[in-house]
Amino acid sequence: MYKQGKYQIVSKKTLAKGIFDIEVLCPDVAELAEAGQFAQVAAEGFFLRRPISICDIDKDKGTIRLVFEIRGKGTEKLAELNKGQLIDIIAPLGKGFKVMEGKKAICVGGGIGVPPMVGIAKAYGKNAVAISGFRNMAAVILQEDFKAAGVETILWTDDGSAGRKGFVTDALEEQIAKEKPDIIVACGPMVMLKRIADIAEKNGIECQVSLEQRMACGVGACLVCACRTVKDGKEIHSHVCKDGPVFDSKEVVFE
Amino acid sequence: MYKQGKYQIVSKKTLAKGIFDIEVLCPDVAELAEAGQFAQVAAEGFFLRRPISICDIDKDKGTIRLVFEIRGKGTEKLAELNKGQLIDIIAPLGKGFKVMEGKKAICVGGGIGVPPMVGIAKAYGKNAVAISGFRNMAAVILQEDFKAAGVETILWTDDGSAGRKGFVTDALEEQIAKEKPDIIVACGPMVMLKRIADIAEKNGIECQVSLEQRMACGVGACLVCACRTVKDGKEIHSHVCKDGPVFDSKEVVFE
Amino acid sequence: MNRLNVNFCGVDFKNPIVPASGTYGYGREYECLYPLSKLGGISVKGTTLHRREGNPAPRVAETPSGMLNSVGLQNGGVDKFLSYELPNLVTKDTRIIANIAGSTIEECAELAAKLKGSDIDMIELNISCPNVKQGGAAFGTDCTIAGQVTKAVKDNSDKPVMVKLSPNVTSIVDIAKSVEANGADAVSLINTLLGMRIDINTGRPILKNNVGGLSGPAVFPVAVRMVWQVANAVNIPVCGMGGVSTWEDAVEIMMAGASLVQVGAAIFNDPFAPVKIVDGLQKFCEDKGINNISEIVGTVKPW
Amino acid sequence: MNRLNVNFCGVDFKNPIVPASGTYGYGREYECLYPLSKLGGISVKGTTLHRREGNPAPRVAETPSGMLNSVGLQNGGVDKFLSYELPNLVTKDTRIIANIAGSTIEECAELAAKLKGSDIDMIELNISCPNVKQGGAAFGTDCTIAGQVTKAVKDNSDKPVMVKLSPNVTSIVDIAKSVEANGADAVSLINTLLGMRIDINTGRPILKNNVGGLSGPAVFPVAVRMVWQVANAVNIPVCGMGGVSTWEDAVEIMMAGASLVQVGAAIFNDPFAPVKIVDGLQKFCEDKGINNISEIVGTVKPW
Ligand SMILES: Cc1cc2nc3c(=O)[nH]c(=O)nc-3n(C[C@H](O)[C@H](O)[C@H](O)COP(=O)(O)OP(=O)(O)OC[C@H]3O[C@@H](n4cnc5c(N)ncnc54)[C@H](O)[C@@H]3O)c2cc1C
Ligand SMILES: Cc1cc2nc3c(=O)[nH]c(=O)nc-3n(C[C@H](O)[C@H](O)[C@H](O)COP(=O)(O)OP(=O)(O)OC[C@H]3O[C@@H](n4cnc5c(N)ncnc54)[C@H](O)[C@@H]3O)c2cc1C
Ligand SMILES: Cc1cc2nc3c(=O)[nH]c(=O)nc-3n(C[C@H](O)[C@H](O)[C@H](O)COP(=O)(O)O)c2cc1C
Ligand SMILES: Cc1cc2nc3c(=O)[nH]c(=O)nc-3n(C[C@H](O)[C@H](O)[C@H](O)COP(=O)(O)O)c2cc1C
Ligand code: FES
Ligand code: FES
Repeated sequence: MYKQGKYQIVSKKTLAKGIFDIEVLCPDVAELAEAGQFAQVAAEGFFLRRPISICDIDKDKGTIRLVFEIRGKGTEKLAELNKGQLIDIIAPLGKGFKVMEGKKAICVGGGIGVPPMVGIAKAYGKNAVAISGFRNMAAVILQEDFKAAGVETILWTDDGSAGRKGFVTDALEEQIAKEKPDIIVACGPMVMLKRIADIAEKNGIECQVSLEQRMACGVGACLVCACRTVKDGKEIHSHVCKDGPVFDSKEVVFE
Repeated sequence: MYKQGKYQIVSKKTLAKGIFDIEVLCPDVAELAEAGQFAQVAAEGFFLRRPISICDIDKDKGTIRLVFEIRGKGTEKLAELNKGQLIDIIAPLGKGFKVMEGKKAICVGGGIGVPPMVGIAKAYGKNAVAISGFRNMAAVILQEDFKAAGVETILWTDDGSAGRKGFVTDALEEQIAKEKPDIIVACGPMVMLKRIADIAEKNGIECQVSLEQRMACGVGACLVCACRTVKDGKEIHSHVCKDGPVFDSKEVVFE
Repeated sequence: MNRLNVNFCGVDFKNPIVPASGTYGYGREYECLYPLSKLGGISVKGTTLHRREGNPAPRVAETPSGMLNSVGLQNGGVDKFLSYELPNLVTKDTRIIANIAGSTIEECAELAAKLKGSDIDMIELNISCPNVKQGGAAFGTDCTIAGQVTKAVKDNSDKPVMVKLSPNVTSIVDIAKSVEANGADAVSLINTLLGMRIDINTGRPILKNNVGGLSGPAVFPVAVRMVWQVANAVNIPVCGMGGVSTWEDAVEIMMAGASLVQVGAAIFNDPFAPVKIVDGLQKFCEDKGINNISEIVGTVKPW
Repeated sequence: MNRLNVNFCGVDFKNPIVPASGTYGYGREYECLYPLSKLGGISVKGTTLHRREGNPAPRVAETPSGMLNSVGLQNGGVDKFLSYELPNLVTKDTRIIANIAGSTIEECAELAAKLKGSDIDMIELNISCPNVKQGGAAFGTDCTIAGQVTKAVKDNSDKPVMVKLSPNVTSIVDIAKSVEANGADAVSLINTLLGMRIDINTGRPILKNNVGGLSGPAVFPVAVRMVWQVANAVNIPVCGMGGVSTWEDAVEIMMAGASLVQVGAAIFNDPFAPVKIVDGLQKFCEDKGINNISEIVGTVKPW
C-alpha cells in the first residue's frame, strides 16, 4: 500500500555540505510508513525517480523526513527544492525494519546510510544504540536526532576528527562485547554491510541490512532492481524495491 | 553579430489572456538590435529554442521587449518566467525592417504579428500609421505603445468588438486610398501577408513582410528554416532566420 | 458514453490503452492506486517456458528522456503464470495479453501450446528482446526465422497471435510482412532500441549486461515512424508503443496507424500514466465529436 | 599544456571536438561568438556535385530531448565550396573535413576527384543521409554498395576518407567492416535515426518530408552502443557522434571507442557547446592527470 502525489515541503535544512533534510507534509503517506521504507522522488527534468529512504516519520504531524546527499544531477535538482514547494513522491515503498517490542537493537549507519537509522532507532528508543560512521567531522549528521529519542549514540570517523577514529565495524564489535543486542540493523556501503553480517553471524545475532540498487518503478513491477539472495538454499534474484530494501543479512549474497 | 547569454527580466506584464510582455535587460543585445529582428529563447526542459520577435528596443535603458503568446508547451514554460529571473536568449538575429528617413510607412500587424510592428512603427514615428487586426476586443494589445510614439493607430477586429469590423487588408486599402505610403511593413498569418503583398504590388508600393518558420539554430547554420523565394528570376530556398525574417514581399513565393 | 472501445483481432478492449510487457508486472503492484479494470488490457511480463533469473544488476540506466534496461526476461515460467498469475488476472475485468518468449522455435511452440484453452485473450510473441542471448533479437532481426517462429506459435495456438517486432533492423517493414505472411494476427512495435551507457568515473558500463534496451519518450519519434511504415505495409492491425506518455502521444501513434497502444516506461515516471491517457482520449473524443477513437487510426495524411 | 591534441588518420587535430556536418554550416555563423581555431576541426555541411535546394519546409520538429530534421542536403555544390567556402575556412586554423554525398557511386567518385589537391584535411563520405531519395541511406544500409562507394571515393582521393554510417541498420558492424575492407581510413557514426512526428491538430506530419532524422541527447545511448560495437570490430579509428552535448558525454563516447567526437544538435541549444566541451575535456585531463585525452579512447571495461 503506497500513495503517489505532490506534497508540500514544510521545512528544509542543510545538515552538512551537500546534505539536505526536508520534511514533507503527507499525512496519508506518514500514516502508512514504517522505518526503513523509502520514497521514489521525482526530480524535474529527469526521467527516473530517485529512491530516498524515509529518515523519520511523524504520524501526529503527518510528515516524513527525507535526508539526502547530492550525488549527481538528479539529487542536485532535488536540492533546489525549497520550503513551500511541492515534491512529487511515491511512498512508502518496500519492506522496513523489524521492530521487536522490548528487545535491544544496535543500529549501524555509515555515511549517507545513517538517515534510515533514525526512524528505526527511535522505534527501539532506549533499547537502541546508534553507531554512526562518517568520513570526517564535517560529514557528521543526525546525532542530535538519536539523542533526542533517548538513543545512545556512538560516533566514529575515518580520520578521527569527530568521535573515535576507525570503522563502524570495529565500533560494533566493541559494543557487542559490552552488551549483546537482540538485533543489528544496518545501512551503508556494501563492504560495510558484508562485514556487519559476518560479525552478526559470528555472534549469533539476528541482522537486517538495507540494500541499494538502481531502480525504475520502485514498486516491484519492472524487475530492474535485482539483488542476489538465497531462499530455501537456492540463489535467486530478489528485488530491492519490493522484497527489500531491508533484508535479513543471511539471505543476502554479498559479492 | 549577435550575443548569447542569460539576462535578467526587469518587468513582466500580461497584455491579454495568454499574452505576455517581458522586458529584458541586455545592453549588449539592445545596442545591436534593430526593429524586426528576433531572439532565440530557451525554454527549460525543451530542446529547441523558441523564436520570438524583438517587439521594442530601448537602447538607453539597454532593454528589449519580447511579447509572446502561449501557443504550446514551450511558450507555456516561458510564461512561467518572472521579473528578476534570468532568460537565456540568443539575439539579435536575422534581418530587420528597412528604416527610410522621412518616408511614410504603414505598419500592418495581425494578431501576434502586431508586436514586431511596435519597434518599426516607432522608428518611423509620426510618419507611421499602425494598422492592427485582432480576433476580438479581448485580444487587442499594444495600441497604447503606438500612440505613445506618436504613431497613428487604426484598429480592426474580426468581430467588430473593438475598432472597426473586418480584416486589416481592407483597412490597408482604405488607408492607401487616403494617403499612399512609401513602404508597407507587415507581420501576421501567411494568407494575410500574401494579400498585403498583392495590395502593395497593385499600388506600386514597396512592401516588407516578416515570415515565420520552424527553426533550430536561428543563426543560419542548420538550414532547417527554409522559405521559397525568388532571386534573379530563379526560385530558391532562402532561410528565415538569416535572410529574413523580413523579406521584400516581391521575393517571397506565397503558396 | 464510452468512445474508446476497440476491437483488436476480434478481441474487445474497453479502451486501447495497455501497459507494456515488462513494465507493469501482472498488475498487482498498481492495484492499490486504481482498479485494473480502467485499463484496456495488460500485456504481462514476458513469460518463458521455465523460470528465469534474468541478468545481474544493475539492470537500469537513465538516459535523456528515457532509460535502458537489461532485465533479461526474469520471470517465474509459464506454469507459474498459469497457476498463480492468470487466476488472479481474470478477476480484474481487463484483457490479458500473454507476452511469451522462447530460446528456440520449439520452445515458442510449446509455450503457445501451454496457453491453449487458458483464459488469456491474446498472445504477444516477443521476438525482439535485446537482453537475452538466445531467441530474442536473433529471431526478430531475420525475416525467415521471424516467419518460422510466428508459424510455429500460430500452429499451436487457439488465440490471436500478435508478434512484437524489434526496431533494431534495417527494414521493420520486411519483418512485419514476413510475420503477416506466416499467419500473425497483428504486430506490436516497437520493442527497445539497443543502447549503452558508461560510468565515466569507473570506466565501466552502467549495466552489468553492458548493453540494454532504450525506451521512454526519447524513442517516441522512431516508434511513430515505424508504426506508420508498418501500418501502410501490412493488412493486419498494429499495436503501437515506444515512448507514449501522454494522451497526445497516444493520439499521435494512433493517427500513425496503431489500433491499440501500449504504455511502458512512462509508468515509472507516473504510475497513473495509463489511466490519465485513457481519460485524455475520452475527453479528446468528446471535444472533437469523435464517436469512437478507432476513427482516428491511420488517419495521418502524409504530404 | 594542451592535453587534447589527437592524431586521427594521420591528421593532427588540436582537440578531438568537431562540430557535426550540417549543424554548423561552414562556421561563419559562429565566428562572432568565438574563434573557430578553438575547435579541433569542422565537418562542413554535406556537399554534393551540384547545388541542391533541399526539401520543402517545415524541416524540423522537436522531440523529447532531441529533434528531427529533413533538410535534404541543401548546399551550393562542390564548386561553390571550393571557390567560396574553402578559401575562407583555410584561414581559420582548424581542420577541415569535407562531408560529401552523391546520388550515384560515380557522383561520389567525381566529388572526391574534385577535392583532390584541395586544402581540405579529410573527406567524410556520407552514405547515411535519411533525407534524400537517391544515395544516402540506400548506400549506407547495404554492405556491398557501402563497400563499393567507399572504394570509388578512395580510388579518387588523395585525402584520408572517413565513411559516415547509418544507425538504421540491423548490423552497423557489418557495414563498418565492409567499408574498412574497401579502404576506408576511418568511420564516423552515427548519422540520424529515422523518425516521424505528427501534428495531432491537423493530422499531418510536422515535417513536409513526412519523416526525418532524429538527433540530439535522445539518441546518445544508441550512439555509445554503436561506437563501442564498431570500435571493437574494426581496426580503423572511429569518429563518434550522436547526442553529445557535454564534456562528460564526450568522455563517455571516447571511452566507448571514439578517437574524434562530433557535436551536432547540441549546438542549437547552446552555440558554445563545442568550446565548453573542449574546456571540460582539458580540465578533466588535468584533474585526472591524463597526459593526452587519447589515452581514454576505447578504455571502457565491459563486464
Ligand atoms: C532504497 C534506497 C534508499 C536510498 N536512500 C537514500 C537516502 O536516504 N539518502 C541519500 O542521499 N541517498 C539514498 N539512496 C541513494 C540515492 O538513490 C542516489 O544517491 C540517487 O539516486 C542518485 O541520484 P543522482 O541523480 O544524484 O545521481 P546520478 O548518478 O546522476 O543518477 C543516475 C541514475 O542512477 C541512479 N543511481 C545513482 N546512484 C544510485 C544509488 N546509490 N542507488 C540507487 N540508484 C542510484 C539514479 O537514481 C538515477 O536513476 C538510496 C537508494 C536506494 C536504492
Ligand atoms: C521569426 C519569428 C518570430 C516570432 N515572433 C513571435 C512573437 O513575437 N510572439 C509570439 O508569440 N510568437 C512569435 N513567433 C512564433 C513562436 O515562435 C511560436 O509560437 C513558438 O515557437 C511556439 O512554441 P511552443 O512551444 O509554444 O509550441 P509547440 O507547438 O509546442 O512547439 C513545438 C516546436 O514547434 C515550433 N513552432 C511552433 N509554432 C511555431 C511558429 N509559429 N513559428 C516557429 N516555430 C514554431 C516551436 O518553436 C518548437 O520547436 C515567432 C516565430 C518566428 C519564426
Ligand atoms: C523494464 C522493462 C522490461 C521489459 N520487458 C519486456 C518483456 O518482458 N517483454 C517484451 O516484449 N517487452 C519488454 N519490454 C519492452 C516494452 O514492453 C516496450 O516495448 C518498450 O519499453 C517500449 O515502450 P516504452 O517506451 O513505452 O517503454 C520491457 C521494457 C522495460 C522498460
Ligand atoms: C539539421 C541537421 C543537418 C544535418 N546535415 C547533415 C549533412 O549534411 N551530412 C551529414 O553527414 N550529416 C548531417 N547531419 C547529421 C549530423 O552530422 C549528425 O550525424 C547527427 O545529427 C547526430 O549527431 P547529434 O545528435 O550531435 O546532432 C545533420 C544533422 C542535423 C541535425
Ligand atoms: S524498481 Fe521496479 S521492480 Fe524494483
Ligand atoms: S534555423 Fe538554422 S538556418 Fe535557420
